Amino acid sequence: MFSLEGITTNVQDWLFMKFNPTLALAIECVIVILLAISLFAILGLVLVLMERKVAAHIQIRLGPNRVGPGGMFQTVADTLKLIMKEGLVPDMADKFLFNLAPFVVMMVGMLLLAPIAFAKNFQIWDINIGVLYISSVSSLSVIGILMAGWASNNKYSLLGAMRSGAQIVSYELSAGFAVLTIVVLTGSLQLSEIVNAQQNGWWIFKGHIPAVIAFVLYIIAVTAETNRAPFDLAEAESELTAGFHTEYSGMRFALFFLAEYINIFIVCAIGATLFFGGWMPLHIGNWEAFNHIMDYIPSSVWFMGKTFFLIFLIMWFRWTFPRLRVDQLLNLEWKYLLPISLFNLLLVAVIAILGWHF
Amino acid sequence: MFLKDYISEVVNGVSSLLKGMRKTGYYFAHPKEIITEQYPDNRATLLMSERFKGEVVMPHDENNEHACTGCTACELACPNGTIKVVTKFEVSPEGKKKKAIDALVYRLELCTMCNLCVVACPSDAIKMAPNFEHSVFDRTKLTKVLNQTGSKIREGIE
Amino acid sequence: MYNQTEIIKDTSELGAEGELVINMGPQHPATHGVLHLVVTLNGETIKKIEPHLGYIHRSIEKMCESLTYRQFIYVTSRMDYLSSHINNLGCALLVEKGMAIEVPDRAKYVRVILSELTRIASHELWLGAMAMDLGAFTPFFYAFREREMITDIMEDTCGARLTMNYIVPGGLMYDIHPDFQKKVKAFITQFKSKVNEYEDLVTNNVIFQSRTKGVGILSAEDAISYGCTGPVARASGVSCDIRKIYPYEVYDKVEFDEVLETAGDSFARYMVRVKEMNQSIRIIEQLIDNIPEGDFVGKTKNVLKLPKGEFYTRVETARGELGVFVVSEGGTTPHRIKFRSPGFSNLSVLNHIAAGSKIGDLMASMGTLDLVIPDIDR
Amino acid sequence: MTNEEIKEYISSIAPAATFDETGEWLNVLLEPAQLKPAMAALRTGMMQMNYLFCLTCIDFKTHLTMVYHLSATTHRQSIVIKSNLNREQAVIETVCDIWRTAEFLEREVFEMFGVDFTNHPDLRKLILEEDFKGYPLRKDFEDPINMIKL
Repeated sequence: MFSLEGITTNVQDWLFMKFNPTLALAIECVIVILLAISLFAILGLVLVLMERKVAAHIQIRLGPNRVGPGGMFQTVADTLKLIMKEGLVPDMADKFLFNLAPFVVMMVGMLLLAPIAFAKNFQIWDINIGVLYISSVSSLSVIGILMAGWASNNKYSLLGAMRSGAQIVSYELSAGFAVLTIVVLTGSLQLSEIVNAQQNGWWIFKGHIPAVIAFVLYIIAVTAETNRAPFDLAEAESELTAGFHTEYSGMRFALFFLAEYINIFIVCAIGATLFFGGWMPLHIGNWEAFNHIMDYIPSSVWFMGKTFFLIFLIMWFRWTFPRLRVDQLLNLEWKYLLPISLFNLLLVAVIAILGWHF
Repeated sequence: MFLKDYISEVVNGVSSLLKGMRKTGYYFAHPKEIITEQYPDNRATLLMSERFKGEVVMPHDENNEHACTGCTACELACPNGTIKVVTKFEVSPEGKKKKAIDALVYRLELCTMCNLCVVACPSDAIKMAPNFEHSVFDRTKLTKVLNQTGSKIREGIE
Repeated sequence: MYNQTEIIKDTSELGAEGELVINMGPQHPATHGVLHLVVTLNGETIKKIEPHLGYIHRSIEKMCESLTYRQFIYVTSRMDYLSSHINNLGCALLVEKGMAIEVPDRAKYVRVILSELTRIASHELWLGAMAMDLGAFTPFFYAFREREMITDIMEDTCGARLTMNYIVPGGLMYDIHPDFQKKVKAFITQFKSKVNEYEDLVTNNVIFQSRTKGVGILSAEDAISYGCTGPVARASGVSCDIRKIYPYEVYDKVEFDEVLETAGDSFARYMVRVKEMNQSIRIIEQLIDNIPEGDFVGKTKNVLKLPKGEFYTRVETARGELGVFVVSEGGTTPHRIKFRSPGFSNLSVLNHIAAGSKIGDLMASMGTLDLVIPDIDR
Repeated sequence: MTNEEIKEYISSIAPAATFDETGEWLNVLLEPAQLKPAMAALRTGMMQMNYLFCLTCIDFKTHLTMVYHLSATTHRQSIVIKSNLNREQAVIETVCDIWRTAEFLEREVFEMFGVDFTNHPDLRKLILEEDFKGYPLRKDFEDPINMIKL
């Protein structure tokens, strides 16, 4: 069966055999960049289509069904349209920052891709402070949003950007704490070690109720961090028309749009890694036969399956709930999520010290 | 007690959210509930109500005869000047002069489908048809002459 | 025309230090039409809201001065297009009152049933749009599914889905469709089985409740002083249902409750409308099996002439009290006609209830006022 | 409350008032100068007319007539107050400090009929654009472009 396992080492060995080390490294970089960009493009297309289909089915509609079989190429057509559209820059906008902002948001998504383990032994950069790296880099995206809101010279954009600033700064905390519970259980910041620690069971099962609570907190916090409904205050369609990207059109808008979906993918991938064992197959205790069958499913399929389940969960939220108000959003974080996370972290620390987890 | 209130608030909040998610999840899992009508594709099966007020037409029978006497009742009843009756005098074989319509000009772009002309017509010469696909590229095509060329009034209608 | 710098100078003069003046509308997702609000903000807090109207002003009152008493009814469908049938009814009632035309019972029953169906359809649309204002997109589609059944009934019987023009002075334009009763009953069963969905998705939702409870509070005194009617006033505890106070048609023969809430906030306005739908169902259930046989239109003269004088009728539309005030000089057309539209008075209260709250609250307040812009501009 | 009692009461606050009972409701014709105090008395006095449900103006070609429909949410008795204004110089005092709904309704009458409401807090055009000339709902208003004579 096809597996991504070991592909990286094979490629590296071959490259080092053919070229001198510097050139090999350069070629590797190019390959990685190309792969990352193509992954972005494919993910963007797939996730947008998925969102539209999920929304449509929840809303008793059919969704896109004209372009290609079952509307499969709808997003391709949309992308073509966005590329060909004129990218307008408002007259009084700060042109440099206005053009830079979508790229900053995009860049953050790309940087976050580095430490994610897509399959067994298939990882761009297994940095030993992986979790720390993710939580620090992901908070950079607010800079892009603030930049876009400020540079547009539009009051709606500015309001949206300011909301986004307040939102991301506060929800970083509970997302961080939720991640921290797993770090406490594992005892490592490295993503590959976190995955390996879940060989005999995923943390969401092994960690008892605190892990479940941490997972719920994590999902809520990352939904807020990616500016998704019910926390989409930065865009808040019915209040601020389109929030921080009101003035964007054409390709720049497409980049924002793409970045939103990439961010969802990344936070869900991290969620899957931390709580659902990343590429680790589902193993149940001593059921040898069952475990063996599960091992036959490639690790990349496991990883993608878990990630897309979480993405579906976030989409499900979006099409069910109304939007919060800005003060309620901050109330939710500071009065509910943060105290619960702190308490939860304490519980997890006790469990980890006493070794109560499986 | 504060802590009890706090916990029950959280539990009630989460359970209300889960109830909503169950509802939307039900519809996601039941594609049979989808109510989309794929309009241009379902033209063959699309059932319009026979009373639907889409446009004013003048029914002609197989002899190319209509029932309009040119009394201008519809023109008077119309609130927006949609209908214009152009009359002429026809000379019957016996040499009697008789008023008849030359053209019943109907301007669809002015029509609000209020049905007052149909109600006003004493000889039921015009009626509403359920056709709703009126879009054209040229505005002048919306001005229609309802009586067909060469048509004449049916015998016996005064 | 203004040039760019003038506009910038203008807006900077409008706002004092620390204030942000933003134009909401006429093209804005939450204003549902072409309402233009000039909102003065201090951060996220609203200091003042100033409505600018007239983007869809067609001067219906002036138009009606040149239309006969048969013709002017259809124009009123275009005022409050969501309760167009009730608008038509109000105008027909005025003509019938002025000329003492006898309306057959059958017509009265059908008029009331269709009015209540219109009310449900209007509230369904409002419910969906209101949830959408607050960021929940899905209830819109569920609400429209039920509304679609009503519009189908309307299409069968009246020949149009939105601007019916089914009522003529003296009765109805033509008899009801043979399937009318069957379809209405099917709708009632469907509605009753689906109404709990709104409770799960919207009413009981903790986010929705926190967004609407205590938001946009309108006291009973202010509601009367601002001339608010309909669900907006009833949510503040003001009894103002025209169907109860001045019963017209057969409303005095049917049993229904006037829905009253006391909180006066957005959630109360929401609850009034949801409960009102159930009351409308109750009215329809009492009438649908008892439509008397007989003529659907009474005897009227060919040319209608109102006697000299002033006439006023009112009906309860989905948004509140619609008053039709006609000054007749005895001719075939009105000398002056004034529509006391419910939306106009309800809009005037917006600044009062939303000032001091957040931008998000404005959507809740404005959404629950249920503004239909053509009704306000006329 | 019978019409006689109301007439008596109104005569006591505005002696020059004339009455007309031919319509559905009691019509009271007041001089523009008397209107404001009489209205204030109706709102606060014995009648407690707290609900102004219709405020409009009629152009009778010779004069303008302001029409106020008053009612009360307690006893549901409606009366109509009228006041004749000069077409050339239509000035009347505002009632929007008595009933808040009058603020918008008077702005509408101001732009449509050209009635000047003194002491109105914010008398600007509400529906028409700022530089609109003429008063559209007056009978002598002509708009050669937008008005179509059938």
